[in-house]
Amino acid sequence: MSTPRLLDGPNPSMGPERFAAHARRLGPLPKGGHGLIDLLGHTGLTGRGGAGFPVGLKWKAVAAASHGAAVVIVNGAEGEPHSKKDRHLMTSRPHLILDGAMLAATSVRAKQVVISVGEGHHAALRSMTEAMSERSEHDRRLMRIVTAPARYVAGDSSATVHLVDAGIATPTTTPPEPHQRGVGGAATLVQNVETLAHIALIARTGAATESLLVTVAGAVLTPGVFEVNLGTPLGEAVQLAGGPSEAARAVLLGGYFGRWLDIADAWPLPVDPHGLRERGLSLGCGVIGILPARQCPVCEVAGIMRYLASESSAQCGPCFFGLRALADACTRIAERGTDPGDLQRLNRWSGEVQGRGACKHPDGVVMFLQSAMKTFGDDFAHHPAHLRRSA
Amino acid sequence: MAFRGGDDTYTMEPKDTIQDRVRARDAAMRLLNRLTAGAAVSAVVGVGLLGAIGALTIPGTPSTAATTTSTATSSTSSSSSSGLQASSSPVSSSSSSGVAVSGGS
Amino acid sequence: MTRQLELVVDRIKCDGRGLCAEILPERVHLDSWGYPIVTPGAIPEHLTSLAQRAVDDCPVLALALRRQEIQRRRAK
Amino acid sequence: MNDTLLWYTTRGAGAVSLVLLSAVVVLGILSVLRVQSPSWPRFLTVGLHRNLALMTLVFLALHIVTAVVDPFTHLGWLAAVIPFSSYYRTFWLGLGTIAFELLLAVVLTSLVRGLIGQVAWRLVHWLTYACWPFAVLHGVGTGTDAWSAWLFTLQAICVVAVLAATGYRLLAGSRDPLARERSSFLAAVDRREQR
Repeated sequence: MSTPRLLDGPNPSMGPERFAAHARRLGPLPKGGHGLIDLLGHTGLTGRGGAGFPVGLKWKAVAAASHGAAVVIVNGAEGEPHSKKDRHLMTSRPHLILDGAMLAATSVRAKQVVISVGEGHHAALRSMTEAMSERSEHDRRLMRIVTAPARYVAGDSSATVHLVDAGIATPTTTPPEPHQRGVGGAATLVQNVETLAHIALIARTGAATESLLVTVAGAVLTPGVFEVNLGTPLGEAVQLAGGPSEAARAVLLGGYFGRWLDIADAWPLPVDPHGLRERGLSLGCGVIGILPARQCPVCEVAGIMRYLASESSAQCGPCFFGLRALADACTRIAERGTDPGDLQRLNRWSGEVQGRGACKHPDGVVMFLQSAMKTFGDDFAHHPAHLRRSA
Repeated sequence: MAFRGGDDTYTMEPKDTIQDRVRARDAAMRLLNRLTAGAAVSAVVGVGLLGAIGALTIPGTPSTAATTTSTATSSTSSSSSSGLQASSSPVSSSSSSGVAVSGGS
Repeated sequence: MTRQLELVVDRIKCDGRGLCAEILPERVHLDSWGYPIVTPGAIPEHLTSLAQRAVDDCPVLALALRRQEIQRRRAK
Repeated sequence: MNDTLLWYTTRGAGAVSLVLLSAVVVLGILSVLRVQSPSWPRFLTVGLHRNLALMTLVFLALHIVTAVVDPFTHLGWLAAVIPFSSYYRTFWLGLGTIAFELLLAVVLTSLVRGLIGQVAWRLVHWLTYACWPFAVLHGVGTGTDAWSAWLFTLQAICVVAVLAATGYRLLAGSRDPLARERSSFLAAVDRREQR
């Protein structure tokens, strides 16, 4: 018998799987508890929201601090611009997510489950709301839904806690981490929706899942969300999206906090969080972005840098001013051509900004920029003066 | 807005060494102590001086402590306030003693 | 060992007044935008009173002296 | 002890307290405005602000103690604590009592700022703007007998200095370089109304 996959069952395009069909297909939900936490530790499952934190460790920490009053936040904010897999899962397999959420609630002894859906993800919100109404009285009493503003930092776990607590989706100073002191001061488990769906399957089979969701975006024939087997070469995953639509230059792996890779280096890489981590890479939130050869990488990077700088919540000075300065320097290189001074400034400011925010936003942006300057070193060193090609 | 990201910041390697900044800090700490001490002395002198000015500039008949205490024992609100008017004290003697006391305190 | 203190900045509270860099230049300098960069590591004995002064004088209470062991345990 | 000496000390200490308090207020505003120069680092403003504030309390104590023990005014200790409870110049003295208590609250909360937190401390610190006018009015109401020219000049200087500093602070707006961006981002992610 093969390992079940997240998108088994009816075609996802047919909309949300109803509770009756879901229960018939997968059978009853086993009980959560210490056994499940241990099992998750053994399977080595890591979070699929981007940070890739080991799930077993996180659950253990929340369970230890719970005192029967913990809170589970189901994170479906999906603020990453190119990622679509969370809303895809929410619109097609809502009960897999809710199963995972209930398992989390019993395992960490939570008295509240809050489902955070990105604002504007209307289909996902509708699907989750309907799915919630199909659950048992007991489940429904625990759960509620909030909408998260469509901002990049709103997906940060402390921002999610802040949203549930005060209605303001900005990151807060850590420590205390949410798993120590989160919503209303209670230990809080913030878990991505895909991670919870995996857990719903792992709890039933007692074994690790062997697939995951990726969003293939950029210069491919049919961009979209695909479920790929762990270890699939990245090139094959891109083929699921019809392959590159034109000559491809590079891959942005893991979204805007990810890394740029030359297409030749990227193609054989395994799509597998652990395998990538061994290579010093990260699958992040599972976005595989293809940059076409005709597009200037420097101009592309400058555009993304401007976006990321504007997504700073302006709470921490080094992040706000630093990212803006970095984005401006990138833009100057893109528009007026390379200036050795600007290159030096990019390096110096990157060092000044790193590690100096309350959340990881500045660190993620600096990592993105540094990988870009490494992968596109020649382009940055010899960029001609030209106006940004219209995106 | 004071957003510095332009060319001026490029050469902004710290011009002052740590030693320079430590020296500036120590000098400012000394200045702070001197200013505080100076303020304390001026304040003490000020109490005496202003007390003296008060004594010098209040005209009227000298009244002794005995009269004030006697009004106090039988005081009503009106008598005490009228007592104030009358109680303006001897000019020269109290002013000098006021200064002396403040200097000692 | 128990007196290993470390200076930490609450980045959200900090609004770049810069008093800490004036008071404790040995351990704090300002970045290009006026926000403090703290030298990592334990505060040496002879600087603890100045570090405490920097903490007390921060107008927005964004500085704190933390015991280092706590930090290390959390990092693990 | 010479009662008239007490009386003059009361007045002298009161006037000095007002001058000190005004200086403290001005220094506080200057520190918010981030005033500095190469030889005047910002911690100097803050340090002086704190030292003079503590000094103000000392001279205020002198002012109050000498006033209370002065048998002539017949104040009693209660009048120093409960506003408008004295027979002597009930109203003007009451203002002084209020100003003293507000100042005490401001200074004491400042001493334990780390314990009560920045938000609570700041709220109490705003009381300064109530404390100072009460102190001035108290000085005007109780102090303008015959030596008014001197006291008036002194008070005028204090009032002009504090009003100028306050006015400048109002006009200057926030000195937090992030204030505008922060509030606009907050407005974008604030969902409190919805729920």
